[in-house]
Amino acid sequence: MTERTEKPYDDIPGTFVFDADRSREGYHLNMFCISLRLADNRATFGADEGAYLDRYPMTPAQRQAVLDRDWMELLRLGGNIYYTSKLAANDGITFQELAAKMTGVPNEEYRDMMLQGGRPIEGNRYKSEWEKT
Amino acid sequence: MTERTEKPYDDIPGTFVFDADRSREGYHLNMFCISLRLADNRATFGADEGAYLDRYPMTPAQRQAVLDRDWMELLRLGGNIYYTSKLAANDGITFQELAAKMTGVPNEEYRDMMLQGGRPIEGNRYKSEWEKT
Amino acid sequence: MARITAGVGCSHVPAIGVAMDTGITDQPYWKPLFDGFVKSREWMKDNKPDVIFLVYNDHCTAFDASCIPTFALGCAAEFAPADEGWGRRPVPVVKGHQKLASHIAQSVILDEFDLTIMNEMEVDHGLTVPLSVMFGEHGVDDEWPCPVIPLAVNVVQYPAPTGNRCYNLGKAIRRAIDSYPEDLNVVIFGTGGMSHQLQAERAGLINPEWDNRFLDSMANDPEAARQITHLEYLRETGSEGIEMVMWLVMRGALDEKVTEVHRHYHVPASNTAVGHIILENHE
Amino acid sequence: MARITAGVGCSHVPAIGVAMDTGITDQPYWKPLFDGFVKSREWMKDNKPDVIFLVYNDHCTAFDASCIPTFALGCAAEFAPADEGWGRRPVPVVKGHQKLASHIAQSVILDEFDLTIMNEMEVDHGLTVPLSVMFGEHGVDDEWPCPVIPLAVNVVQYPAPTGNRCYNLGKAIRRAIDSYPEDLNVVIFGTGGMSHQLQAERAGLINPEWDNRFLDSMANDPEAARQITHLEYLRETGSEGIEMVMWLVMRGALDEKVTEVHRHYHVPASNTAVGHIILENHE
Ligand SMILES: [Fe+3]
Ligand SMILES: [Fe+3]
Repeated sequence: MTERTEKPYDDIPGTFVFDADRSREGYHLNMFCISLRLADNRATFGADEGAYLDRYPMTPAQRQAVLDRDWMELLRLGGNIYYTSKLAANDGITFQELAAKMTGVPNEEYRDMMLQGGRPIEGNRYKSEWEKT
Repeated sequence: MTERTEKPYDDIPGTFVFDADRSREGYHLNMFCISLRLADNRATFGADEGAYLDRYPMTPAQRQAVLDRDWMELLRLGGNIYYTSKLAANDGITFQELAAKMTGVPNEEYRDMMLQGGRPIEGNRYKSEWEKT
Repeated sequence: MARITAGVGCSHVPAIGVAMDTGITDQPYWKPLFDGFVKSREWMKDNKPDVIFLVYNDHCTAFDASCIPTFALGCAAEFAPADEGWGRRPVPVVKGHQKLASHIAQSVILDEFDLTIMNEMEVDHGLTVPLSVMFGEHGVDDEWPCPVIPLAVNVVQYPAPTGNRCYNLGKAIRRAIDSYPEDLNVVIFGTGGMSHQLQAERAGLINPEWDNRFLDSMANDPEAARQITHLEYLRETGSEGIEMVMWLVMRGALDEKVTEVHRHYHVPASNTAVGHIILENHE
Repeated sequence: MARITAGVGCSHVPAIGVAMDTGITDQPYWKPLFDGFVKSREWMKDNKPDVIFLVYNDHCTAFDASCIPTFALGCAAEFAPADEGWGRRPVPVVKGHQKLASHIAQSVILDEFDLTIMNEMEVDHGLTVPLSVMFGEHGVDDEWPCPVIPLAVNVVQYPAPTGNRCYNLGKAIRRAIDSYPEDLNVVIFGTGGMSHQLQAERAGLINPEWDNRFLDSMANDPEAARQITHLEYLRETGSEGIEMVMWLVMRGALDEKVTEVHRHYHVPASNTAVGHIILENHE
């Protein structure tokens, strides 16, 4: 990751705030992802993922995370969810299934959590609250 | 021309203020003109002007004014000088030569006027001043 | 004289569009959500807007990372529903209102808001889902009941405009509409939110107490709402909860005192809390 | 701490670029114009900016009629000189300063200016001609002496932002630069103008008295300059004279009292009056 100065939102747990630093780092990754919103591009990507990725000057780590569908790593490397969700949609993965993958639980468990009112705010405001547990 | 309500700048003589009404009217004309900033498009346009113009849903009057290089008519029909100057550049006409054409004087006369300090502001602020003379 | 008669706040989750487009709104998962819009659809029929001014955000669809306008006003004749990666929604093309949109653009820029004018733009679920929930099903060959002026707000790349800025823009939009000579009944929509986080390990965050306080403040205390900081939105309502700044544009365009005629709050739609409110100007 | 040490006002006529690119600056037509920049080039060498913040307008080159941002800030790593219809200027690619640009973007948006962020953008004569006149000849394989942050202002479609808004944006840019931790000497350029009209029967309009009053007010009375109306620019200085609002961004970023170290005024360059001023902050 590129150098980042401290941000007021750095103490929010389990959250990437997509600011200019992340945007700069993820630029070509995100531009690749958004290209998949068009059906022709999805077909070309599907036919040969590596060749399609050659069009976008990503870092090797970003490229590998795309090929691996490593959804958390894509965010760490500057991806934004509205972009990476286009790669997910290409694979037939919905926003809710993608959330389950990122939080590391089965789809049913995540869906049940949402049906029961979602992830509570209590205990989820500060990184310090996560470190305690 | 489309219906225009009165504007505070309507009393300035010999001047088109490129506002939203003109912009809307001239949209496809201006988009055609800006396409000529790229060499490939200039070549395609040069090979067959009519076929190239078919790509842009202009009005017949706008199309004819392009074919005629009727520079004043292009402005009347919603063209803006920064766009129409791309058509002029395509024809090898500079901004100064284009100004001479629009003011209806030979190039040398316009150039001399500029060398002598340009068109004076006295007598050129209001339409009423032009109507008197 | 054109006038803004009411404001509508409304979430804009893609899955809600999918539920409508695939005809599953009666299923137990979705029914409680759509029940909350029955009254709204009647209200829309009774109040018949001539134009909707719709504040929403583009979700990396029409705008990619190369160009990120803070406020982009749609001045085109029409706006096609976009393919966001799972096919185009089977809903009508959205017709704009070019003369009113241009009037607002000019007025608001001279009022010192730094708009980007869009003369071509596709629109994503952020705009079409609120139309669908408020107008009911309309197929691709149908027409929406009225023209729509879209205002796209950047809430994807930090920083979004402040809530205060959005509120003041709402006031400027109102001044613009008030000065438009034609008699038009304009309803303004603020969309997005409520609390939700779509990404990373905190995905699924929902804060119903906060959301309901926000709905209260929309009705009765906009001065409090306009002061909510970005940090509070991010921490308390999730990384995508910051979409709620867009409701402030709607609220700023209304009277200081309004009448709340309808409210609905439901969890969940996919990852999101759904909030909805209808506020009428007195006049 | 970064700081703005000086402001440069400068016209940006395409023909000036052509004169430099074709090596005819010694001809009688051009020599008096370029003589006025001899001292400026020395001043640039003596003052060695680390970064130039350059306010200019795009002339329907990078932006076509589909998307018209009022203020577009260039945050890309580099900006290629554009082909405006007569071939690309043979000057170096312009390097940006991404970290400072992003810092300014964030600061100014939170300060309630509604920027459009550009992560890809070509730049036309509006940006490259001021660099050429101030830095002298630099060939396509050369490098500009320092990075440049471009701010493109809409002055083509009416209404441009008001002079007052531009002036206040200058103040916000200064606050942003003042809060940047790295030690950088920033010089801000305001470009465009002076009086000129390129179009229709009034083309060639030049108003030297007005222009010189404007230069005076840049030096000594910015409070008067910020109140000049669009109508006055249009009537008194020609339809393209409204470009002068961009000088107000530069002036707003400086101290209230400044030292004028150089001034130059010449008619004509093609259709245009050329104005130039260098103003130093006291510190
Ligand atoms: Fe959204
Ligand atoms: Fe210019």
